[in-house]
Amino acid sequence: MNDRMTHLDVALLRRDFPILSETIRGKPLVFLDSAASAQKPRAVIDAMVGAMEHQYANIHRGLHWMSERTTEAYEGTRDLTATLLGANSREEIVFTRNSTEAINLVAHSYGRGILKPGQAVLISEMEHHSNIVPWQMLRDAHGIELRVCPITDAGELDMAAYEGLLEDRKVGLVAITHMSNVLGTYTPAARLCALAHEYGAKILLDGSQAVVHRRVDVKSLDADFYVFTGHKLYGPTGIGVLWARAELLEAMPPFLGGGDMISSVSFEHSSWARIPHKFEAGTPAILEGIGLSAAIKYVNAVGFDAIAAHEQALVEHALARLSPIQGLSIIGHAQDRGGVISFTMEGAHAHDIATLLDRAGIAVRAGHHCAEPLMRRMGLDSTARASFALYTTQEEIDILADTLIRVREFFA
Amino acid sequence: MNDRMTHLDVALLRRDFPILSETIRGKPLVFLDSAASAQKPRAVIDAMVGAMEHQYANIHRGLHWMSERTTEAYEGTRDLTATLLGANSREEIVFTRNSTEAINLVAHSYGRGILKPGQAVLISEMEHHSNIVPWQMLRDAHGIELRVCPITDAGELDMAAYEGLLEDRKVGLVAITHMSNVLGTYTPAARLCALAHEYGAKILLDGSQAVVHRRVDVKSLDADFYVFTGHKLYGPTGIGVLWARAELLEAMPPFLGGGDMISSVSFEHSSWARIPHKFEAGTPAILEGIGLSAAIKYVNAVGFDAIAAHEQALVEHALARLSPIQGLSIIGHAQDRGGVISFTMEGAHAHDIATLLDRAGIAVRAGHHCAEPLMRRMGLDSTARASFALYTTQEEIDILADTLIRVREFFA
Amino acid sequence: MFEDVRDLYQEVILDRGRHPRHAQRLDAFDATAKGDNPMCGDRVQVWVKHNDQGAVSDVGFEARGCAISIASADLMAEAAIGHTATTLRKLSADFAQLVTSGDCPDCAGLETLQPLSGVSEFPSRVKCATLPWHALLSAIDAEPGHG
Amino acid sequence: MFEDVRDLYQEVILDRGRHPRHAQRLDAFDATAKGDNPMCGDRVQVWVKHNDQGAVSDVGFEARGCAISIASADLMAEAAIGHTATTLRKLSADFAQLVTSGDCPDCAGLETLQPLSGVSEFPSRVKCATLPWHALLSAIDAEPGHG
Ligand SMILES: Cc1ncc(COP(=O)(O)O)c(C=O)c1O
Ligand SMILES: Cc1ncc(COP(=O)(O)O)c(C=O)c1O
Repeated sequence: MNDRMTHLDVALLRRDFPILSETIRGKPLVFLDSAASAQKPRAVIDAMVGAMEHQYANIHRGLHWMSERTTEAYEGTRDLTATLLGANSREEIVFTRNSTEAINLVAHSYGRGILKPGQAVLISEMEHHSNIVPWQMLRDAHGIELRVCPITDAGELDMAAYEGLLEDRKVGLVAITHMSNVLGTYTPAARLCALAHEYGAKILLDGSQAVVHRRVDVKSLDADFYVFTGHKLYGPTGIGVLWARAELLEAMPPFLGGGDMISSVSFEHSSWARIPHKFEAGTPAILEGIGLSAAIKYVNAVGFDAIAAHEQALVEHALARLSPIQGLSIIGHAQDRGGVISFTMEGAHAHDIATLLDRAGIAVRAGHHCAEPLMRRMGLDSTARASFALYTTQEEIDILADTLIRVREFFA
Repeated sequence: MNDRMTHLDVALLRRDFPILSETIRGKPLVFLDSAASAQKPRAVIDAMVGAMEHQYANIHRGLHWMSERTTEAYEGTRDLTATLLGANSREEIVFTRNSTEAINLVAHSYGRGILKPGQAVLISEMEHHSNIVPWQMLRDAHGIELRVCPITDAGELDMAAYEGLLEDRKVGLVAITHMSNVLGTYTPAARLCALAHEYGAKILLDGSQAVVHRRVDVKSLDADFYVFTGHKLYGPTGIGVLWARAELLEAMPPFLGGGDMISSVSFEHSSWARIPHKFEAGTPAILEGIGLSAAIKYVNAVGFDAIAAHEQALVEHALARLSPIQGLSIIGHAQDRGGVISFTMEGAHAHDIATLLDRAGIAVRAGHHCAEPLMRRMGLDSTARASFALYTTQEEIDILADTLIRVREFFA
Repeated sequence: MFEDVRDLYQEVILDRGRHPRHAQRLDAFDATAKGDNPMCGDRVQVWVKHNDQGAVSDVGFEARGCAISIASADLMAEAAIGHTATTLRKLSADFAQLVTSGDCPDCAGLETLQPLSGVSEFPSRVKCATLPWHALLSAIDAEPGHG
Repeated sequence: MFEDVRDLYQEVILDRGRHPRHAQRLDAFDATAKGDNPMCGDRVQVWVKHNDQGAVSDVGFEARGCAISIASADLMAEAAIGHTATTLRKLSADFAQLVTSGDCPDCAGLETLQPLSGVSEFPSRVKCATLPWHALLSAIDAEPGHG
């Protein structure tokens, strides 16, 4: 398989994911909850098992064979991640626990270390809590103003408002999602970056969802910070990524203190290691880094063009199948969207929908999806959400649609 | 196997650790670097693989089968950890990435949220950087005084000095290791806690090493905070533990913001979830939690009495075999010590020792062991360190001793 | 198709979920409290009125949530009437046992709440059923003289 | 027993590691700089003196570290003499290639440093050998007129 392929042999790919042959109460698992966390291919499982069975020790300071090899494997992930995102160098990749910690790192270190009280951070109405709460905490601790860019009823950023909010040049940092985990909306990231820079702001893109579905290139986007989380990219939990321009990382004070992030320690004074190590305190998620390597190699081998085309086809099919269902409303109608569809149903609360679908072996999320302000904006408490991955099939969407018709009848 | 057993069938246990049958350049692996990170038993590997192959989804907010089961498995780890440490309740267990993050959490949240400028934090001369640097950062950011309890030449805490440093009641928090990762010293933790409380201070014990070798009971120690790291306890990387008294956790402000740690979010204001979730932002290390469960069950099944007795015997054997080697000096002679032995050799730098041992298949650490101030205190730049686990054999120590004699000859 | 969820969604639940009888604020009340399930976004507010003997004389609620939580709030509003704080605490504990384990053999006064016993098979939905009861107890506990 | 590490620990390395000839501060010097490997704790300080033509006329160092790093510093001190900043930069790059890959086919002037080529088989030790060179270049770059 390679990047030029635009048609996926999904049946074949599904064999790479052992969990997909599970049954739920006798029914084949229809897993439509990959936006919450994706399933893991055999390659990821094998990489982690291989390390634990054959080649493992703590890294960085070890002079013995196991430690050297494990260090190579772990640091190899940094190279792969740098290439995945189109970063300038491996030093620009900082490993964190997840997207949430990556954003908190920026909020603490760039927020308290570089932004000045009186400056503003600009987020949007469709952010995940992970890209809201750290900025609220920064606001409350450090006197930063929090601005919120509104969205349209279709679920797209209001670009005129965006520019308006930047105009007084008080915004020091924009932090906006690259793809909404509720509406599926892809934001116009390159345009957001260009405008932010025009008004003197830096910009962080939350790529937790976006990086899974399309090739991301931070250089051509011209972003300043980009974050994602391993477990949504078919990798293990426990590892996330912060990419930032080297000069920003250089200027930022460290976040967590401890082993591995220092150059020297005395009780009076400690000096910091070079980037990226300055930001990686303590024993890192070594096995998870090794798993993430395998995940990145896997998606590279499948090819992002093919993944994007496949998921686009799924979204179109899903919209075509779900829209006609009586009483069902699709939430969000962005022009540019990825493999996530939220919906509500008249007379049936999202939790009740999820429970009924579960009885049919179908896994969807229901609730506020860690985006309460977005729910309020859309006048809702909750939605049901089906989300797609490279292993999702059109048949699974058909099963969802057929079952939703029954759900509707059940609650009618 | 059960707790009452005090003799380990090590040969049998070794079969549980696949990596132990590896060879390094044709020589059987002699892994004496477990204090840096322990190897993983089959049970841990299988638990993680089992989750990835059969039962995985994101947790907490999912209403479907996979999510419910995964939540149960992950939250089960909290119960097991609470029991392992003798905590009052599962709510007292907060999962972090590692010990380092756990200490940083306390330094940020308790340090900035509860301690007042002018108060002091008391650490010791034999701390790991992870239990120094976070307090320095707190000192510099928040006007906290940093006090350092000296140690004796034998590598034990100077208890008179300890009490003296508490006497003016300015110390709000003591943060001291429960077992030194360099000297092997077990500190008199119960006494440290009693004295700290007598002078009105809270106390954090860094159990990163201690928890591996003996049964720890935070209630009988009467500690306030206890931290450890999964990867040293035969578990995966990417997960660590903070235990704290519930009332302390209740009083502390959150550390990282994001999904899962909130009760409700609006742009104006967010309110926090109950403990422990208030401190767990974003998707946690789910697979690693599941792996840690298996590790805890494994050490429970082997039994801490047996583990402690076995390691005690190893330490005695190692001291008997290493001490007579000409030019070799053992660093640290505490009365009460665990399975870690540091040494230097006349005419051979620790790095050179490690490289030569590695050629013989023997893995030891060499360097400052993330304890530069301790190195300075002992008048050294570095040591070589052999550390033991439940799978370590007397024969391995004999191989180490015999090889060290050759190393000595090589550099003589 | 959904035969196996009939335990959960019994007719009375579906009916009460759709058409609750007590889903309104009380104009005159002695206590009120909110309940909140952060993990799923369910919210409920409960209003309570007492008679002179200190027994509950009326309960109203406003809720957003699923069929289970609305039906549970509605059935609770009826079940609570005539009871004192002490009895309600016991009733609430019994109810929690019913929806967790599916059964509460030595319990009295749970007849009208029985339809919710099916929740026990759906661990993640138990909180939907108990949330209104938490709010009710908070209201009662917060009220001076009824602690 | 350790036959296979003789590539790394050649006689000259062991000898220079034990008895370095240039392990002292210079009383008179034009530049000095420190080098530091945080991961392993190696440290070195290098002092440099120039002649009137801008070529290095003397080098001294103080180091704490392993045999490799001491020997490398000591051999460097000799190899540097007579060279200008430009040549030293080239020499340092060639040396880095030698100890990383084991070979530097098109390089001149590395003869006396050749004994360190065995380091290439020990990836985690490469930094021990290159640390003194980093310090030397820092010293030279920091010196006014020799940037
Ligand atoms: C005593 C002690 N404290 C803290 C740590 C830090 O553990 P981690 O790197 O897993 O955070 C270690 C291990 O390196 C240790 O030995
Ligand atoms: C858009 C978005 N941002 C941030 C996150 C947080 O990711 P994590 O929980 O892995 O930190 C998520 C996923 O939950 C997300 O969808």
